[in-house]
Amino acid sequence: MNISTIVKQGVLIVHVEGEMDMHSAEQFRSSVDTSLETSGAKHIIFNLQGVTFIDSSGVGVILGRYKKVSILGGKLAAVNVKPQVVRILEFSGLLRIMKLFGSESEALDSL
Amino acid sequence: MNISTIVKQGVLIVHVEGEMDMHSAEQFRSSVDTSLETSGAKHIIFNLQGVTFIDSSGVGVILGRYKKVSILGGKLAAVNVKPQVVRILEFSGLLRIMKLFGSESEALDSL
Amino acid sequence: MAINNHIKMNFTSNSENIGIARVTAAAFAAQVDLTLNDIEEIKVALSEAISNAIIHGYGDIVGEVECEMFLSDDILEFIVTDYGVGIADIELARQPSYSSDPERMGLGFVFMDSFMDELSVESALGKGTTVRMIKKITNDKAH
Amino acid sequence: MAINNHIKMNFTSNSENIGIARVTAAAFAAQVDLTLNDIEEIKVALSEAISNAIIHGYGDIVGEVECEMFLSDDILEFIVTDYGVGIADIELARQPSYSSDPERMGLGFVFMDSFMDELSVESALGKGTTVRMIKKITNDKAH
Ligand SMILES: Nc1ncnc2c1ncn2[C@@H]1O[C@H](COP(=O)(O)OP(=O)(O)O)[C@@H](O)[C@H]1O
Ligand SMILES: Nc1ncnc2c1ncn2[C@@H]1O[C@H](COP(=O)(O)OP(=O)(O)O)[C@@H](O)[C@H]1O
Repeated sequence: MNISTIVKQGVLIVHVEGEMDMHSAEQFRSSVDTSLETSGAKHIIFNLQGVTFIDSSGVGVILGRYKKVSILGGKLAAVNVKPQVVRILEFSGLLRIMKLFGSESEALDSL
Repeated sequence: MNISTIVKQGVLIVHVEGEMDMHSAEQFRSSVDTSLETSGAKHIIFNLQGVTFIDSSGVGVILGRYKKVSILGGKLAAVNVKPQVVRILEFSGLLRIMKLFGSESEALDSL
Repeated sequence: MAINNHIKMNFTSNSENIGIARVTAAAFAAQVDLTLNDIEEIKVALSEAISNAIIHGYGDIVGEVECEMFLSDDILEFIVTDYGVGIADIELARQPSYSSDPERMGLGFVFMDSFMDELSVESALGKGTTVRMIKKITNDKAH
Repeated sequence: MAINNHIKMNFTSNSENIGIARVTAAAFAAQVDLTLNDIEEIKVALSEAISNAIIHGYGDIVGEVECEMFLSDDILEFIVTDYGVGIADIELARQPSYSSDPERMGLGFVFMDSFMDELSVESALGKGTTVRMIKKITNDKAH
């Protein structure tokens, strides 16, 4: 898994590439949490264009980030999500707490 | 493996997609030989654009077609061959009996 | 029902191997003409079963996971076995949102159940767990 | 040298499984940072060893092929075993262009030899054959 993060308009944008499963969950968690702390960002946008697979461990680690930011009123959004990933996010109820957008700028506008 | 054949200017053109190994060798052999017989073509051009893998069984089945057509003065050519496949063809000495071209029309012109 | 193909994988309970087993299962499933969606579902279900073997079955211990794949005339069957701690109450474990680990979602069995046509779980405390999953091959071309 | 990961595959001598084993090996090799070329070479070498087990080891009989993959600190090792007819003269068999089958090219061992860093063959008539192949991990990033 490749993860890179940038901050735009005070929002943490996380680009993820690869498969989100138990194997990559820890790397995902620590990268995102570290960037959250150092940036002081409140909201997170996940750009999942490069994510080809997700299972419940991947969903779990996104939910974990939600729990973290929502305490301080932060929100999650995801962009460029592939159909097979959308399906798992939907199925697991995650779309109730994380909205999907077609582009980063749309997502930024919504936050 | 997917194989389709057409005849252009009396030359049999074979489009191959997939992996050329022992598993697909028999299908390759029988498709090409049947088309050779029904078309009466003398030369063969293999369009290997869709071939992602070849091993010695794949090389062997191409060589077998060479033996068949060369008796009647026929030649082989191959087009759109991926680098990893070129390497195996070269390594196995097959490029001495089968020239590579960038397009079907170039290959046709050479025959 | 004749078995037309069979692969057994054994590997150490290393999370690297979850992705490798998924790739193998996808290639195994591609022998028959399934939809991409079916193959995705198989990958998710297998990923859940193997992740459970590694996380819950073995935890911090390194153990051996077994993953068998069978192709019969009209089904694909996947069997994942670990020789770890076992499950005390299978019915409870299979309940949606139940997890013994507060950090996890309890969705593994839900995914296996929803994405495969049959799911059965056998387990014995201290001996290990076996999960069997069947995907029916309904696509006409597969026959 | 510590073994960092290990996968064993057992499968019936069905030619479908050659491609499945290749995909598994490529995923196994992708754990370390090899070049695409290295991964291609591993795929070809493994394909040759497994094809030989199926064609020469078993021929028309259905048997079991075993394919083990080991990752240590600086090598990838692949071991392919069949319990078929065995090889009478290993030195002769390994000679370029030698094949007991007039339809084949006798390039299998040449490819294994050229594409891997080490190759060793053990065989006993009527008992079977084991081929071990090692690829060194030379890429700096792998360490
Ligand atoms: N292979 C296993 N060995 C031991 N316990 C298991 C195994 N698989 C599942 N379990 C138990 O069943 C529970 C529910 O599993 P699951 O639905 O996959 O959710 P999760 O993995 O998120 O906990 C687990 O929390 C665990 O207690
Ligand atoms: N697993 C095996 N079991 C029995 N014989 C084998 C095995 N592998 C190789 N051989 C023998 O070694 C010969 C050379 O093998 P190889 O170089 O791969 O060429 P080819 O497969 O084209 O014959 C084969 O023709 C066969 O006689």
